[in-house]
Amino acid sequence: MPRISVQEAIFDLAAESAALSAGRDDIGGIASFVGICRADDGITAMVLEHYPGMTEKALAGIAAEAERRWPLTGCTIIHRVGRLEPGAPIVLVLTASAHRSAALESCAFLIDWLKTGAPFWKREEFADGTTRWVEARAEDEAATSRW
Amino acid sequence: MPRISVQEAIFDLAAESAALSAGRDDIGGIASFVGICRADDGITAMVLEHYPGMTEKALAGIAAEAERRWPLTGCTIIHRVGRLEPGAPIVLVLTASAHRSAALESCAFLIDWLKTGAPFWKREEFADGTTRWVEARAEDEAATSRW
Amino acid sequence: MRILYFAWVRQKVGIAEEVLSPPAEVRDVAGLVQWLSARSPGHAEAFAQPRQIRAAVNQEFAQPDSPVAANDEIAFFPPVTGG
Amino acid sequence: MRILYFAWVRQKVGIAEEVLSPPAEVRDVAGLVQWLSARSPGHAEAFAQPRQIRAAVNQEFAQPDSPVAANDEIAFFPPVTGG
Repeated sequence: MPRISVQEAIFDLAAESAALSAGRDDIGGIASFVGICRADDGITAMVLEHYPGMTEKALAGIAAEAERRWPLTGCTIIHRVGRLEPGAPIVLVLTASAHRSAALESCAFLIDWLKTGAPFWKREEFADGTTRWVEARAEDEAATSRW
Repeated sequence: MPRISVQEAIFDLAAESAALSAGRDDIGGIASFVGICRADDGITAMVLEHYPGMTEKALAGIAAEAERRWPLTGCTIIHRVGRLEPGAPIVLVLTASAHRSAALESCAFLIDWLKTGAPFWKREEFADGTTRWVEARAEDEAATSRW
Repeated sequence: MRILYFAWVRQKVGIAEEVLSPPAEVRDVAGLVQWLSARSPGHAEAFAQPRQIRAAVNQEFAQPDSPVAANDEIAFFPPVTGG
Repeated sequence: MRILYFAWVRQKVGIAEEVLSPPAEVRDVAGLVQWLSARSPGHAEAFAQPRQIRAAVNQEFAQPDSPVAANDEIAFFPPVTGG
């Protein structure tokens, strides 16, 4: 059963990773990806908005698809919302499997799909007080379509 | 400059990940893979031997190759040696980059190459006192050759 | 019918949510967009370029020809940018 | 010439390391394997199936035709199984 969370609070990579392997001796590898807020173009903060209710359903659906495609022993997706400053972690994906390739591939799959398949929107804030909605990128669509 | 370590001690995923991003605002993602000792076929422990001197050189060479192929802001490889019981973490690979695909791909590259390109040998111990050297797997060679 | 707006769609419409009863001829997402566009200058501006708008019906991504019904929850928003 | 053995190659040879001076006609890894095989039954058993043995010369992976010289560090071991 995947663990899905949409939250303002920061997440704890080590605790989340430990939770996937606790008490088990059949896991060969755990892959993770942490997405972090960059300070591109003088961004002072990123405000993340989402569609409560649909977001959790979309993330659970993406996780279920990963579990259909790879033999996972566990899967965690945590996505933060609210105001995040450069350097702050935004998203955590963790996958555990008996086999490293399943863990690595499903982790990449989840982050690629999440970018185009879950209702989050980012607004960038700049030092001069202006803000700008981030536009969807064609390369994210391309990354999703390779799966 | 990649961080390379061959050690008996356990490693700290959170601390190693934090070290890659500390004080920076240009990192978009950190990918990690932790390889873990499985209890396959009644293994009670795994003893890891290596070639001191050559191992560090080989790992540094693999990390340098990853840095040539992807725009990484940081890279860490920690491989444990000695006696490890099922559930124990064996190896940690961490990669950081402005872009998620670079972090994810280089992390998979490093763990695939490490399996066939660094002088480590595993001996499995069983409950009845017998031991067995792990044989190299053709699928690891195949995983390396895709890069 | 409950209508939700997110991100710059919400900003242009000027509200986050409204409960409406479109006429019977509004049968799909495209029809709803057309009907909503006539409600206010803000709605008109939000839906001025329909290709930049995505929709969900009952919290599932939808297409212009996806049917909409009286008790549905319909959301309009820009292409998603999470992760 | 310093010769190192690892994993089951070390176990079969019976020692981890030895310093030797092979004759001048030993010019490459394959020649060294042949010469070492005659040193003891343990050496002979370790090198009985050369295809299962890998070598390094001065801590770089080597091939059967890689040259070896007096001051080199040569290691023999099974295919690696780390990670």
